[in-house]
Amino acid sequence: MTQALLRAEGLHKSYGGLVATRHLDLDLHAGEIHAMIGPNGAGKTTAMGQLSGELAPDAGRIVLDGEDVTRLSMPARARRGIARSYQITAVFEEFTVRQNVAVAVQAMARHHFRMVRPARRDPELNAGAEEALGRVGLLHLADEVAADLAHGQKRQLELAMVLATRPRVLLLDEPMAGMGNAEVDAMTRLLEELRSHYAILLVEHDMDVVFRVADRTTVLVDGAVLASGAPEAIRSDARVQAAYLEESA
Amino acid sequence: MLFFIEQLLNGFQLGVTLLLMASGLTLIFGIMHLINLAHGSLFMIGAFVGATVMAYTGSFLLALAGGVAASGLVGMALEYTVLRRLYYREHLDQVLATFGMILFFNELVQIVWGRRPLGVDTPSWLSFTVEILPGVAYPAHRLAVIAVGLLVIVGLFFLIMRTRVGMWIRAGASIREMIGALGVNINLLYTLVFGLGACLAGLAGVMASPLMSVQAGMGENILILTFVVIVIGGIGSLRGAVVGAVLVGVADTLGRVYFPALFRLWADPATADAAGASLASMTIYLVMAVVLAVRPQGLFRAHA
Amino acid sequence: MNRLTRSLGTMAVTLGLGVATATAAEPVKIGMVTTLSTGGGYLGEEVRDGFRLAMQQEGGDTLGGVPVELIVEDDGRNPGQGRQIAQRMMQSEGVQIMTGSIFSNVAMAVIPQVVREGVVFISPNAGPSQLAGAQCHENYFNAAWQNNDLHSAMGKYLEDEGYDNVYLLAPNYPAGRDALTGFKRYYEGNIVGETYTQLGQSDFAAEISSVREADPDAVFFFLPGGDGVNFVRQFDDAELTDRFPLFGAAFSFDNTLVQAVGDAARGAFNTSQWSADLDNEANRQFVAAYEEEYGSKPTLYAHQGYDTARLIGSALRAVDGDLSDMEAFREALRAADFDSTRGDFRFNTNQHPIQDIYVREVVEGDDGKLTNRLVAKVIEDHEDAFVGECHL
Amino acid sequence: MPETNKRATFLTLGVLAFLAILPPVALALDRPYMVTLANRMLVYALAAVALDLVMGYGRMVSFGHAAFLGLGAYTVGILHHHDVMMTPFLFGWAGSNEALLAWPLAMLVAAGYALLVGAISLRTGGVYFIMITLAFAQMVFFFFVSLIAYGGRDGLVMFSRNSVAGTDILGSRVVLYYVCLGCLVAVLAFLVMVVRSRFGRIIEGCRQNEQRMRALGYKPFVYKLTAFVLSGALAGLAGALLANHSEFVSPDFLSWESSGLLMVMVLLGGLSTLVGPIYGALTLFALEEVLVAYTPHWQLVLGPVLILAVLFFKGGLYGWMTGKRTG
Repeated sequence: MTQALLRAEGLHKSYGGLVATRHLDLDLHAGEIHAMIGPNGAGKTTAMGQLSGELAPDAGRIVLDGEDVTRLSMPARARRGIARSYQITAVFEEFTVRQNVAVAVQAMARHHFRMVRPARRDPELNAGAEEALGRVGLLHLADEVAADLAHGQKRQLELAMVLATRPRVLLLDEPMAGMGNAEVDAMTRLLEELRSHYAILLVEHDMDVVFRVADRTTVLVDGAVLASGAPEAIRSDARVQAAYLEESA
Repeated sequence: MLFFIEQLLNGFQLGVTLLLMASGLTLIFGIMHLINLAHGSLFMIGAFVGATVMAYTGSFLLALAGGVAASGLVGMALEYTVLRRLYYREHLDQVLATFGMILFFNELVQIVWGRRPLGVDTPSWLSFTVEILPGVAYPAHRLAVIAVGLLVIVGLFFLIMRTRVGMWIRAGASIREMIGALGVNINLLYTLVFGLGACLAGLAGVMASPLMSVQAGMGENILILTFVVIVIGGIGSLRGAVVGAVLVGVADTLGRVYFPALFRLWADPATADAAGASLASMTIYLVMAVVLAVRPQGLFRAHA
Repeated sequence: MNRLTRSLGTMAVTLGLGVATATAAEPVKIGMVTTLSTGGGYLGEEVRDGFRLAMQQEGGDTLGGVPVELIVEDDGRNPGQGRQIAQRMMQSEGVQIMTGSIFSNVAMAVIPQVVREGVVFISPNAGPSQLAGAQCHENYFNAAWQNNDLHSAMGKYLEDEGYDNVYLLAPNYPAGRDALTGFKRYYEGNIVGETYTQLGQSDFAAEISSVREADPDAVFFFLPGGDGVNFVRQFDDAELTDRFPLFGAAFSFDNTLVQAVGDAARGAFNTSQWSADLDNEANRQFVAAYEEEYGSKPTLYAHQGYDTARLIGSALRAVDGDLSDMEAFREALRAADFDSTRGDFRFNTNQHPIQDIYVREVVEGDDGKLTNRLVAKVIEDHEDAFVGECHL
Repeated sequence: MPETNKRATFLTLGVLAFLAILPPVALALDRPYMVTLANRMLVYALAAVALDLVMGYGRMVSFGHAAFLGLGAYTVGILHHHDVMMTPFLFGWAGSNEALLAWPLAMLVAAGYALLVGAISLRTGGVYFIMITLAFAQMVFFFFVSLIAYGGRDGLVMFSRNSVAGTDILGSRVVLYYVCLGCLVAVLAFLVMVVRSRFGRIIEGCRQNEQRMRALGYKPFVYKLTAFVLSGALAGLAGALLANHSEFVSPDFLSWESSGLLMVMVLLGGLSTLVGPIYGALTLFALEEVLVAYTPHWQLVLGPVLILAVLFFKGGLYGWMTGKRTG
């Protein structure tokens, strides 16, 4: 394989006595979907937070395409191409769907201090927004207020916002949480389409989805990597089964 | 040096008044997430009712009881009728509604008690001085203010850290649903907590009344100082309130004495005193700015 | 007063000037911008009550036989608020005579603006030095004193009595600074400490410690309104009253304050241009009428309000209630043709009083309440220090 | 985002037209005081509109906006003072009474202070922000109280209004009124454009979900600070106008009550509407005039009105009249 696009080395983060990630190593290549699974509290979201820049690791470093980004803030990393979505839906509820995505387009388009021309009729923003909406299949709802969307639609909208920032790395935190079967199916297909263009780190609980789309899977338990490899290998790994059994017991 | 110690005590005494205010305000904020500007009005109500009881009965202890009870009752009535509807609203709404209460109460006391300030006599059994150090005689009343304030704060710590009610209060601050599930009436608990904060404000009002003019608007000056105290200490933290109150009280009092002296090295007395006194009033804000620049969330975390 | 003559006069003026001075037929409006709230609120109330007493003695709504309408508003001791009220009175009510100013900071914001607009202002209390000197104006009269006057007299008294080390205390606002400047006019002993407080301050712990530290023979203070009550009480609490006797102008020991302060004030000396036991006919009937009307002894503020009203009344009578010729009205005011309750009273060239100043002592009155008793005359025919700077 | 509809346009133009014809009508009715009063209202409306930018659109609850107003007013007052007294102000410069110089300077001073306060207070949020802005405004209040040379607690009397390009046209009450109205209209138009622009969208985005904005690559601090400074500068302009209107400058302009009343105007009129605060200012001043006629204790009524408005009248007057609710 080629050199990793995003690489984390020895990420360590603890809150008081509680260790959230334990000297975690992780890499992510362009054109792959790398699934991260693990029981609740395994440190998946904390790992995501450190990769995106929301949380500062106590130790370890993060390299994006050869550049050390460990000390960079979240906005700075976002502008270098790391985009993330949230486990809990985070869209701008008062904006319309189009405006939501337009804000994301604008993040990369600059001219933030343009104070006179109305953004609503800005062709650059609208074109970018509509393209992203088209890719996730939400174009027909462009003028709805985001608060009025169904849950699944909001998740699609979030993905559109992530795509609109023209990222290289997608950090998707349970994009299918709370979705119905048909929506999960559509989202899964969308992820497969996106695979070739991005490096995708996917945190997901739905094992069927993971085994369907993931190129590689990493299992986290207690903040450390328990196992990592091809999905089939993971499925048959005894330690992994033990960890999951323990959780369900 | 003796002069310095005396001034230090003056600073502590202001600090204790601020602490009584700040502990109530920070408790209410920490638990109900309510910013209550009307806390200054409760201070004022305590002072007015206390002054009235004092005038009729001549007993400072009855005045204390009356003022504290009045503030507590008014506080709980406000909580029951208006404030509990604001717990889940934005801070902006809370600020504006409680600003409305300030306007209301300031006018109300002017109608009831007139526009002149009331004077409250120091209780006769506290009208003597205590020689705390050789050569330093300090008014007993001021010492009493410090002592009562400290006792109350210790009691408050005990209540919150060591008792069952305190456990509910601490739990209520973090998980409202859970405390409800335990079968505790959360609405009642909130009303009582608010009442407790109001009583502390009333107590501060009555105790400070011999030292200040009891008049409409007296609560707001102390309220803004109290804000500075809890911003410095960390909103929601009792320990922070203690540190902040002492810091602000002492800084304000010492500033008032020593800044004019400093300025007199360059300017005539009138200018020096004005510049010094105002710089003293600015000192606490500068202290606040410095604290915030280093620790934007204040010195202590909530519920530390 | 002949109603017919007056109507004829009014008609003549109306025809002669061709200006419809509708106001002449209506009562003369007098705007009183005064301080009714805050710690200093009782000063304004007593000035107002004294003023109203003069109107009532004429049967209600007349002064000098001329129908007047008194419009009273509270400035809250706030210069900006005072200015707004004065503006409203002039623009909305067409007021031509104003009075009421209690505190000098309000006076400094209101009076220069008002007199520029051609309104006559007669101050019943505040007398800032600027307005007596460089900024004096033909439309501005002071019926009480220039701020420094009573303090100067106390300085002279302490000098005469041989107090060599004095501590000075006053709030930092125009009248406070005037007070200490005034004190130093005749006082030549040592000033061992000089402290300026904030106006409206209530806790004097720091200042009192400073006094103790300085160890003076006497403390001279000027803390008007509620401030003085707190200071004297706290001073007494610190058991310093016997060690460092308190002196001040009448403002520090007016009857209202003395009642509030209680025993701490007993025996204190203060200077005043008036006292309730001052023996003259005008004063005897004023004190009696005031007690009858309001049920309490008048203070010097009530006397100042009363004299102000009587002064305006004398001038209104002289011009027959016709304010179309303001110079005539001013001339009548300058004459000060009324029986002042303080005895001799006349205006200097800067339109501030020339009057006697006395020293009083706080004693127990016949009714068992503390009150002020006349002790001696300190200065006869006192003129303020700024008359030379006035161009009038 | 506020979509313009017919009723909103009507309400905006309506209130501006009302304000435009007010002086001739008031003078025809021989009520010159109406013009003075309405002019005061205009000035406060301008500051309230500026406050709405940060409070309504950015949800930065500034409890210290009167400080900007006061700084603007003092800038004009102090420059005037030195000009009249012919005393040097800074580096031998003897101040100025020229509006075209003093007013932009007033905005600059207010903006500079806003930059300072914003840089400290915007590092925190929510209730900290409220208390810190309040505390810093109080600090400026005490700063001016301490400036004995400029009147201290008693304020600074101006001997005339500013000159404009050397002329004293502002001496006329009516001219000053229309200048203030012109400023209000210009600021309103400008801010309407701002909130609809790319910049405005960022501000609104930060209000709704700051974390998400960061994840998208924005640094909210920078934009919020810019909005805060812009709002401060415009409030400073209002202060310059207030100084000219009152011909008097006082620490009271920057008291905490004054800050509170600005917030009340925004809320009563309608948060995040920009036009609403004008209605709010109108209502508050009218309410005071009417109630004062009945009782000096008019705030006894205002207080409960405010509480009820917060509880039950969320969109404010403007929201109610357009049938829209905001927030």
